[in-house]
Amino acid sequence: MTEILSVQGLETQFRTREGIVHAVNGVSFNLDEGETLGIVGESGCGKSVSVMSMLRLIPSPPGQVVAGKALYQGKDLLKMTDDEIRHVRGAQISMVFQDPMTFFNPVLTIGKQVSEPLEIHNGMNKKMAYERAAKVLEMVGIPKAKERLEDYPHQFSGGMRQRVMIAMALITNPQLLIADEPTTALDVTIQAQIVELVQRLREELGMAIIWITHDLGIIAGLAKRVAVMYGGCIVEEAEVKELYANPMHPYTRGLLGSLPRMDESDHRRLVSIDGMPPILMEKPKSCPFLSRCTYAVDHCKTENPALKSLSPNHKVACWVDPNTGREF
Amino acid sequence: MRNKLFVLMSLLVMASMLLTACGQQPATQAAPTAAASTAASESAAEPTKAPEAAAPVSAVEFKNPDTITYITGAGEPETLDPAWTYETAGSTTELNIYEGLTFFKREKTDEFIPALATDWKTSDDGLTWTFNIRKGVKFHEGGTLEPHDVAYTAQRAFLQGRIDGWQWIVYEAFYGPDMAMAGIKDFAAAFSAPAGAKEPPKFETLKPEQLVKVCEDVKTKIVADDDAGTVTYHFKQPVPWMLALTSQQFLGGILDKEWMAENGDWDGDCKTWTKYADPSAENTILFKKANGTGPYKLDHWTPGEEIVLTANENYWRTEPMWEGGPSGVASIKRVVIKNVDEWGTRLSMLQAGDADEIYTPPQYRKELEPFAKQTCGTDESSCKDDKADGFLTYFRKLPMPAITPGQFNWQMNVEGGNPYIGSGKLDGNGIPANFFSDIHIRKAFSACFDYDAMVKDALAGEGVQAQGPIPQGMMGYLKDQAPLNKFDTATCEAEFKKADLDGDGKAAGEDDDDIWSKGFYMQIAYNTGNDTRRMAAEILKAGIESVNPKFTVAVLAMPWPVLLESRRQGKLPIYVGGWVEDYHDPHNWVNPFLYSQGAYGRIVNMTADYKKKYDDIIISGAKANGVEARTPIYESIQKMAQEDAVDIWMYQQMEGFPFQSWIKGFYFNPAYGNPEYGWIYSLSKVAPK
Amino acid sequence: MEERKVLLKVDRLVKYFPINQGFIFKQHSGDVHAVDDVSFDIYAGETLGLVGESGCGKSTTGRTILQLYRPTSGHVYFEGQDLVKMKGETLRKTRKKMQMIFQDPYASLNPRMTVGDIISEPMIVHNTYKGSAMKERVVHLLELVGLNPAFIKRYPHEFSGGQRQRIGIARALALDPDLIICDEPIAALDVSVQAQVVNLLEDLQRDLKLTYLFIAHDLSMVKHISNRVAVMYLGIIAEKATRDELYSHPLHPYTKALLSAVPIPDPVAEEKRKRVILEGDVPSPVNPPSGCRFRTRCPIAEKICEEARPELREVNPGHFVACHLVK
Amino acid sequence: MDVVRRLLKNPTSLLGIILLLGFVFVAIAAPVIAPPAKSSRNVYLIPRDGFGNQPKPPNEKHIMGTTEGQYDILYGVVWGTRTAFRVGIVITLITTLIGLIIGSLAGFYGGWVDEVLMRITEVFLVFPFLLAAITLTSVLQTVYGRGEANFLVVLAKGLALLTFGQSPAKDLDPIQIQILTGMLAIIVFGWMTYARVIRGNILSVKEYEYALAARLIGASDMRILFRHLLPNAVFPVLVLASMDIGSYVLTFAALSFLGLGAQRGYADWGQMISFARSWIPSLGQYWFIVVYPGLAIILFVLAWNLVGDALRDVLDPRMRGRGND
Amino acid sequence: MSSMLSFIIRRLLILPLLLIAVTILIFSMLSMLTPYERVSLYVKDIPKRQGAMEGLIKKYGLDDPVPVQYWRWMAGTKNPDTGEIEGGVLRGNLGWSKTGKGTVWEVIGRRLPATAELALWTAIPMIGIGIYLGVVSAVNHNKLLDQILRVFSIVGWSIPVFVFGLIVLLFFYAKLGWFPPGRLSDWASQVVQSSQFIRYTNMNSIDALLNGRLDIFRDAVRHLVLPVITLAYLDWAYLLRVTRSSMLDTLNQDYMTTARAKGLSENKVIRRHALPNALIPVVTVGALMLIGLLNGVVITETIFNIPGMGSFLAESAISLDVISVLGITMFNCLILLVGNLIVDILYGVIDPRIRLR
Repeated sequence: MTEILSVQGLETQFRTREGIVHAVNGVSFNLDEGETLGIVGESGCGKSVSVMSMLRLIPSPPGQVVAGKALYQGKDLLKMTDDEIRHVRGAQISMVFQDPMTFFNPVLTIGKQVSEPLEIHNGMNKKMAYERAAKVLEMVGIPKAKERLEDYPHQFSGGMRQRVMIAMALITNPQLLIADEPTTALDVTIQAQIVELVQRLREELGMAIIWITHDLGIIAGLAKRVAVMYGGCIVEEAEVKELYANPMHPYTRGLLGSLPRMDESDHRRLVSIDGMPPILMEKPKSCPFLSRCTYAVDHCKTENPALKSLSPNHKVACWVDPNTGREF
Repeated sequence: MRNKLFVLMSLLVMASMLLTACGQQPATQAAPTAAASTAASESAAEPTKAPEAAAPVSAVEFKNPDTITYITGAGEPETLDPAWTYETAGSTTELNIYEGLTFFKREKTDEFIPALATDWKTSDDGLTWTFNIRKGVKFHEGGTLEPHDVAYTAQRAFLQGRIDGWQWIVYEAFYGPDMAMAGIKDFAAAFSAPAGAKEPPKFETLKPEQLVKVCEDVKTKIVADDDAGTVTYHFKQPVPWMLALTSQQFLGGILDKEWMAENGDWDGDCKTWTKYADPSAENTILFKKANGTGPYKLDHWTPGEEIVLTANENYWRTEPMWEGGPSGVASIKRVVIKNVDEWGTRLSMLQAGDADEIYTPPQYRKELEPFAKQTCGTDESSCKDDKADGFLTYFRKLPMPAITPGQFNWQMNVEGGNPYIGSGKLDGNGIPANFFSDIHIRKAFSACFDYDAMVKDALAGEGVQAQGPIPQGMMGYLKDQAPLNKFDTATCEAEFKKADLDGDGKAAGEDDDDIWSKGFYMQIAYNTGNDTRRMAAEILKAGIESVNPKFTVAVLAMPWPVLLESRRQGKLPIYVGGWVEDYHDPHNWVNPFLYSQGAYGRIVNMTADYKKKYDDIIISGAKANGVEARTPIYESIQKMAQEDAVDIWMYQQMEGFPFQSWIKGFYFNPAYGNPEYGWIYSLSKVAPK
Repeated sequence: MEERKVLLKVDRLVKYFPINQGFIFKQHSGDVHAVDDVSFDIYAGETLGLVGESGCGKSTTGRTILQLYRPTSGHVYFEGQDLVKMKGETLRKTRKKMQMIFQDPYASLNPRMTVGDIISEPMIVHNTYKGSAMKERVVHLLELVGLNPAFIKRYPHEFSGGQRQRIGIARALALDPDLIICDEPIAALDVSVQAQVVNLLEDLQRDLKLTYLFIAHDLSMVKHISNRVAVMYLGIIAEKATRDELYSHPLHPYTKALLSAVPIPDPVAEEKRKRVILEGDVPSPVNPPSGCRFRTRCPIAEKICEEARPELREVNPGHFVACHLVK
Repeated sequence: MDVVRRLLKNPTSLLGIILLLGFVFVAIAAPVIAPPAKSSRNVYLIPRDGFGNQPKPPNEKHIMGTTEGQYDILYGVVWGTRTAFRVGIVITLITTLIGLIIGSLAGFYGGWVDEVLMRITEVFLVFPFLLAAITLTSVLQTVYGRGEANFLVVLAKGLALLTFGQSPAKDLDPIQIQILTGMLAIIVFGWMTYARVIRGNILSVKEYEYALAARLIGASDMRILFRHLLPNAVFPVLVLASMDIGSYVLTFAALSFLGLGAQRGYADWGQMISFARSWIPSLGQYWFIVVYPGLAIILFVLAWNLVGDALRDVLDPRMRGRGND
Repeated sequence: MSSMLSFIIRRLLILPLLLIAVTILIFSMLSMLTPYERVSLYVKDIPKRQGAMEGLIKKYGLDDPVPVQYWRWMAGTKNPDTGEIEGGVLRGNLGWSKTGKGTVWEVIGRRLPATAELALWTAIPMIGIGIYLGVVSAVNHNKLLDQILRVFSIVGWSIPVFVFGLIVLLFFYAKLGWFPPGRLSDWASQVVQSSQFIRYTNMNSIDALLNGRLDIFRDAVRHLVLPVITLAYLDWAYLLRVTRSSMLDTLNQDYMTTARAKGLSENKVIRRHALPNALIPVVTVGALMLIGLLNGVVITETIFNIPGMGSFLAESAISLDVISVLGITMFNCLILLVGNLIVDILYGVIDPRIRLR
């Protein structure tokens, strides 16, 4: 499998009135063709900002990518001209967003919005683009797609809108689909519909997917690899089964432990992670999880651990082996 | 592209505005009569010259050679019906459209030339006047002038008699002072009252036959004889000012009876006159229409915008009115009269050459001095060269027969409270109701008014101190005598000390309970926007407060309705109000100011003894026949009014008219109402060399 | 089954929200059928989970029980007294025993009041504690919910979501209620914080003998915390049973689909699961489908489902289902 | 205070605050900067130097010159600052209060109360504001000019108490009445926006769960309204109102310009500018009659607008830098 | 669409009720005046004879109870001679305007074109410049250009109309002599009044174009420049602010990210995605401002001596001309209400969220 995306040492900051917020602090990951990577983390951990930074969609000001590379098929997205990156966005890398209502332009028809990438990237005329849009909409399961091209976003239900959003992302046959919490706003039954749809489309179209979510449940059934983010860093990255079976970072452990499982039969007390996620007003010098960590040692206070490989398919950023309680 | 479109559009608009800014309109644009074709307009619109930035004053452009444009500022007519009109804007306009039997001889107000009458005679007792009517005069709409038109005009005006109209003048003339009612309905009621009745019946209760009788009686007073070509008037008392009445709308303004009837006005039938009695301004057919015999026809009147007159091409006059006077068709073909309330705008229009004359209240007259090419008196013969680069012929210090006194209210109304007199008591926080019954108070006030300051500052020098009710140059004016009351704070103080308001027989100067030691508080109100009234009040206030710190006079701006109503109720302690004559005779001065039923006399509300004294002498003056008999009567009235300090005889106003220097032929006749456009017939417009 | 005390009895509760349209004077043109004939009991000391998707009426049910919305019909008996018939002062007094924890920890606290004010307000209103006793109790409550009493003078915006939710809980506890209606209390919280709050709720229930009506859409969490669970769909209760019964033997096709849709955080388990994917969306509550509300999405619907509305029947002891096709 | 700190950091609002402080200083120090004559009975009547019509350019005796009627411009500008503050702040206070009452009643009780109050608001709202104010001012001036005692006098006395601190026991000063009528007219036709905004805010705040929580703990209607709803609904209105202080001064000045506001010779900027109407063509020569009071009014309004504008930005969460993630 | 229709019908039905409420409000306002105060409108000078005021009060029925007067105004009066009913608002007759010297309808017919023309010409630069600069300002949010424009608009907003108008008049007319006050030069008004010139709309600039008279057009526009600048300057400052904040709002919306993620150029993002959304509230505000111009013209028309509705209303209000104030206010309200209705409908047309609800 060839690698299509390689993000190295990405750092992003936001200038706010209170000071500079270090939202992303040296995030690195890569992605092979057709692979699905899950990025998991709580709100504010920098998961969305990372991918948005990569595509240079961070509003600037106040946001700014201060370091790192994002090699897409060997070319650094961060160094491309505006024109070049525009031809990557939407054409080769597409995005699906969380809230299907607010991420659609309310005054433009679905047809226009869905077909727009074709007009821009493939130079298609309106008629052809609309035909293709109808086809793609049908593919994502919009009934009577052709008739609905002239409808406006608010005339669709939430689940349908998210399907339309996916259609809009896929209409140019991108190599990489970035899904930023695409099911968070949806009900469970609809969420299941969408997950199934994406799984189907992945098989049909073979694109790589980065799926950003806070829901460890969804990602378990979807991703091949999972990266866990905390405090602007990736704290653990592993093959999906490995991660769930053998979480090595105290945060990952806590997270999994805090989730009640429906397939459990006995009632257990949930593991709770005390405290709350940090707001990084400066670049972390210690481990960002320090204050909430039950395994912390002195080393954790002085140095932010880097991501290191425990095995070929398992990396963790921690000084302590939680199984033994001692430093690696 | 939407935003670009907006920008493009707005730029386009801006550009077109700038372009038009550079294009001066052609100086000699075709008149409407010149069948302006659309094709010609292109070339006509070419700019004749680029505009000069900050043009020097002398470069005022000569525009519209056939048109004279007046910018007035005192409001527009209420109607153009001469029978209704009782204000200068209307009557002045009508003077150019309609004619009477006689007309003022040039600048004279007491000498008359024939107009629609060829000659006239009066009986020895002065009660009967007979006029020979001119033949061959055509109305604007084509009718021919006949004696019955003249009689009809007077009868119609008499019977129209709207409330608060000028008709009281003719009621007085034909039926005596007791019948000088506010309107025809009151007149008819009084006329039909059975002898000895205390209260006249209500007009509504009058029977048709009684009403017919009123009309028929009026018809006996004004009699036309078409065959003889005469009209005869029968008066109850001598009317020495008869010719002034026939020269203005009062008994002038001759209408075409047939045309009027055709157009739906009264046809002269005594059975129907009440239908036309006391109409609203808009309910007479002459409201915005006109059909006279004068040198100008009404082209149109757009209320709020302009009145436009055009020359009457069939004007009857072929002989010069007087030596060197105008004749034939009017020299200026078109007259535009616009009302602009803003002085600044008016001045701008004058400077731009868009106006040929503008209304200039006294306080702004100095403003125009830098532009005066010539400064003149009452006519062009008195002109002197002024600024070489000026552009105005500036007629100044024209004595208007307009006197403004500060009228005391001798016996104030305190019913229901009177906010103007404070506590209404002699306690330092108010004045008693009979404050001004005390002659010393009146004299003190008269001495505390700085007449010179008033004339100099408020009127910008355009006035003189008034001597009494009778203005300069009028019969009764005491020639070579200075006004009795002068500004003198010492006199003022002395008079205040002489007063005895608590009636204990002790003069205030020696009395601890009286005005001098107690002080007083009062308010002088003026209607908002009336600058001269305000100024007079302020000057009076300054003078009075200067003699004693315990004296307080507050000057108040009041809405007109409040002022009017307070005045009607007799609550105002002092009312500053001017009088402009209806006709040029001293009776028209002493009557309003001093007669107990006069327009102002009612409010002065003198004590009974004074009332009787003045009423008697005023009636004797009106009844007397001939200048010799009347002069001494009026002179003594003038003297008494000063001695009694009935009012503060403040000032007599003067006029000033700035004409563009290309306007020629102006002379000043105060009887024209607004003399600057009262007789446009005599003016001409001459292009500067 | 042992005889337990019924603390709250909800009897055929109906809540319609009128839609008004019209020319000059607005006319009633339809209703949102938010809650349509809902009945259940809550026993003292237990937790009843009320679960369903958004718009199914579960929050409205909670609010209608507390008479925040007056029900269109039906009864709510709290300790045997009908709240629906109560008014004014009596209602105020009775409601003291029932409190609520809200979903949005940002909207449920008045931003212009300090923590101390917020927590003490119920006591002021009901005059239960005064002066220093009140102050002590506020401190006690803060400690109880795991907040530093030093925060008493701070404003809500100075706290994180989890902490704010604790403040909300402290306020609810201030009047010593017997019943707490938890209206999606953890939906807005981060995963790691959710566990904190759930643990706290469990601890409090144990220590204070509280009864919960736990409203949520998160089936895993409902399962975790509840003794019994009711599943709502479009204003009705589709199924009601004890927790274990419901999760291990769901009978209603909707419950089945719902349970199968919930992802499990275990890739191995996920691989093996078979999902029932429902078609389409939840219909509008303005014109709910005739007969069985679920029939439009039901994979096994038959003609009878269109014609008759299924009653909630007890198919197994303590297991109620509203479906014609469940035998 | 975070808000104040941010206002001080922003250069435009800093400028606004400095300007405002300057005006406050001038208003307080008015008796020192432009001492009134000892004998003057009303310090707001501008002293005059003669009665002449022609304005006189700045000179030693009159630093800013004299205007038509020889009123001292400096004195008018200085004491006019007090008038501006009084007029602006009092009108804003009262209109906001009326809006607050009507808006919160309508929003809180809903139903027919809301329906009735909002229809009334609508009726007032369809009047073109300035036209309505002109009409009412001329009516009121007439009514007050009469000097009769009626409920309007009570109203005006209340307003006089607020505006001039005049004891209600004293009779109304006819000179003040003209100010009060203008203010009354603006108030009568100025409250509707606040009522609507407050109502909207109350309606939205009502939906917040803390309002429900308050009902749940058994709080009374009044307690909910005053403790929970109003404090949260009123704040945006106050920001709105702070910006309106300036525009009320403008409206009042417009009335004065049309001859309906302050009486001639009263220390009021609008009234002073209205003198300029007569001198337009020679304004180049008499620039000082419009420049000084004109500048005063522009800067005054500008100051409020700058502060209000910045305040809105500071308080509007939308304008804050978007956070991370 | 049916809800839209019912909305419109509802508004149309409410309209007369509102109008009646408005007139009652004005009438009660004016009923604070005594008949003697009201009659002052008919007495420009001191009445010369006793009883004149009382006579006039009786003649015009000013001493009737207020409801009677109101009803007379609404329903008209019976002419005792002809037996016909004259006037009456309910019969479409707004009464006789003493100030305007014509029926109120005549006055409106006479005065409205000038105001409408002014409004028309004001709208173009106002909307164009205001919106354009607002967009520019928002796109450059917090940059220097934005700050400059912001200060400029705040300053603009702080300048009283009459000061601005006076200065403009001073500079462009008194000093430079470029643009005169009034509506037309005399020569042009002669042409306009002549029979060769067909007055389609009574708006001189438009009639001139329709008649193919460019010279007249030029003259009309010359007279419009100054009042238009005065009116527009104040409004564009406001519109700029509205556009800016609406645009900022839109630029902060999530769908802007969607558009960018699709690969749209920044230019297209703004034009295609931001503008149509941002302009929706602007259109409303702009339209309401146009209607509100009637308010703004009061002072502008007074300063520039334009015989329009504004100057007329100021005149009649100050002189307490009850009928004129009532009639014109009613007409204004009518325009305002219909205008609001149109704006609401417009809103529905341009915003699919409302149209297709």
